[in-house]
Amino acid sequence: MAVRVQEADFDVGTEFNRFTQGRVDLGGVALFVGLVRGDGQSVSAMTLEHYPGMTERQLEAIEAEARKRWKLDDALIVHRAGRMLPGERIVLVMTGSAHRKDSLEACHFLIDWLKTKAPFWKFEEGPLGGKWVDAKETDDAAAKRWGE
Amino acid sequence: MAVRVQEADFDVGTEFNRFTQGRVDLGGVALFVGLVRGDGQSVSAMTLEHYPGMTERQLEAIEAEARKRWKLDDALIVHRAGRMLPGERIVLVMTGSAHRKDSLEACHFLIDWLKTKAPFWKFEEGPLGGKWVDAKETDDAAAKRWGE
Amino acid sequence: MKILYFASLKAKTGVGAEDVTLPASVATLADLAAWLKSRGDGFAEAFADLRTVRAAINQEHAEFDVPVKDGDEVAFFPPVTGG
Amino acid sequence: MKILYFASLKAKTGVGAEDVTLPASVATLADLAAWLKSRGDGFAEAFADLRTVRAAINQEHAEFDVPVKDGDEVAFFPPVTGG
Repeated sequence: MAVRVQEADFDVGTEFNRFTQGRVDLGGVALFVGLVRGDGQSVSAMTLEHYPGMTERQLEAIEAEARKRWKLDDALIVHRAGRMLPGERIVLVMTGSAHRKDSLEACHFLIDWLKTKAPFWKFEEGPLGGKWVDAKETDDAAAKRWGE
Repeated sequence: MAVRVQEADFDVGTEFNRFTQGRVDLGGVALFVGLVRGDGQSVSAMTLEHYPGMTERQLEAIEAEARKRWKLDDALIVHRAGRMLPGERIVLVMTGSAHRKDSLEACHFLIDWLKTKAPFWKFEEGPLGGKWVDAKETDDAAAKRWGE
Repeated sequence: MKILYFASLKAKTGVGAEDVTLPASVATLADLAAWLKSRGDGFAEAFADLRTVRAAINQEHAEFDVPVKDGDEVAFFPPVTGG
Repeated sequence: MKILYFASLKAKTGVGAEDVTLPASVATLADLAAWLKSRGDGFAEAFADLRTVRAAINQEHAEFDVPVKDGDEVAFFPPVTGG
């Protein structure tokens, strides 16, 4: 189990290989990689600010919650902060379990939480300048799926 | 959209990087990697036999079905055949979409289908020799989730 | 006609692929299975219970009442176990 | 007391982090916000509507009726937008 918040990019292959290295107990590994989406017009860059210390604690807490709800053999969250351009990786969730249902559902649960409740604030730059993004209602609906 | 059935191993990082290279339209990529599970005792190796030609056509058909049901910008299935040892990768499903829900659900749908309906036959080797595995009822239940 | 056998059916018949000339009596997949069954112990065992046998004609799943003809590629295999 | 401001609250106050000595009038987070509000236009704007402000004490979310004391690390920020 591990949680990392970092400015640096991460490499999906490296993380996957490290996660599975030498293990024969995992039947499946589910991954989700969030990327900066951009149509090349409205959003030219995105910056994520966070509260170092509090962020890691909350990410560790949600990972522990996922372990309580599903049978996971391992889990990893890597979340970037700082300025990112369209196409760049933002977040990686990886869950490993003996049976695919556990890893898939836990991965879905974690990324829904990360995208809606994780203590990050988004600043978007566009042709008219930059602005802090308001919290979204629709994403709260996704989190409600999990009984929150 | 692509489907590959191969004896050779695949590299998750290479596949992910190729999948996302130069794209800014993907908000999220969901992946699932199936692995040979083994406790080191009951199953020492697994062989997947398939029907070349028919397999690829069925995999292409299910990928097309996933594209009909969810908004996907891209999808990839890589499935190995042949003899594999515990810890080895068997299958990779990768789906990319603007919104995470589509890619996550489509990935779950595809791997449920692959694990239950894909035209592969499993031969397991253990301390008492080898045997062809019978089709499982429980996995059919997972596929029924998707209205089949 | 080309006939393919997979997995446990290949193990039982001892044959992976063969070319056969259909006798006039064979009109459907069920007829074909019945005729193959008469070809020896391995085949008799492989086709003993058709409920455990699946078939495809030209790489499409087919029920046993479907007609077959020379030139078809027919395959017999157990229910798939998935990947 | 250490006070941190994040995102739009940092932009409005012009301050990321500061150390303050609490006046005796400040017992709760709400008192603290009221006092900060009196420190200038940027602060007045930042704390104009507390329904849009979230707070944490020692890195745990806290409601505005929770007591604060010297030595706490208090943070103010807008509702999170997720990653």
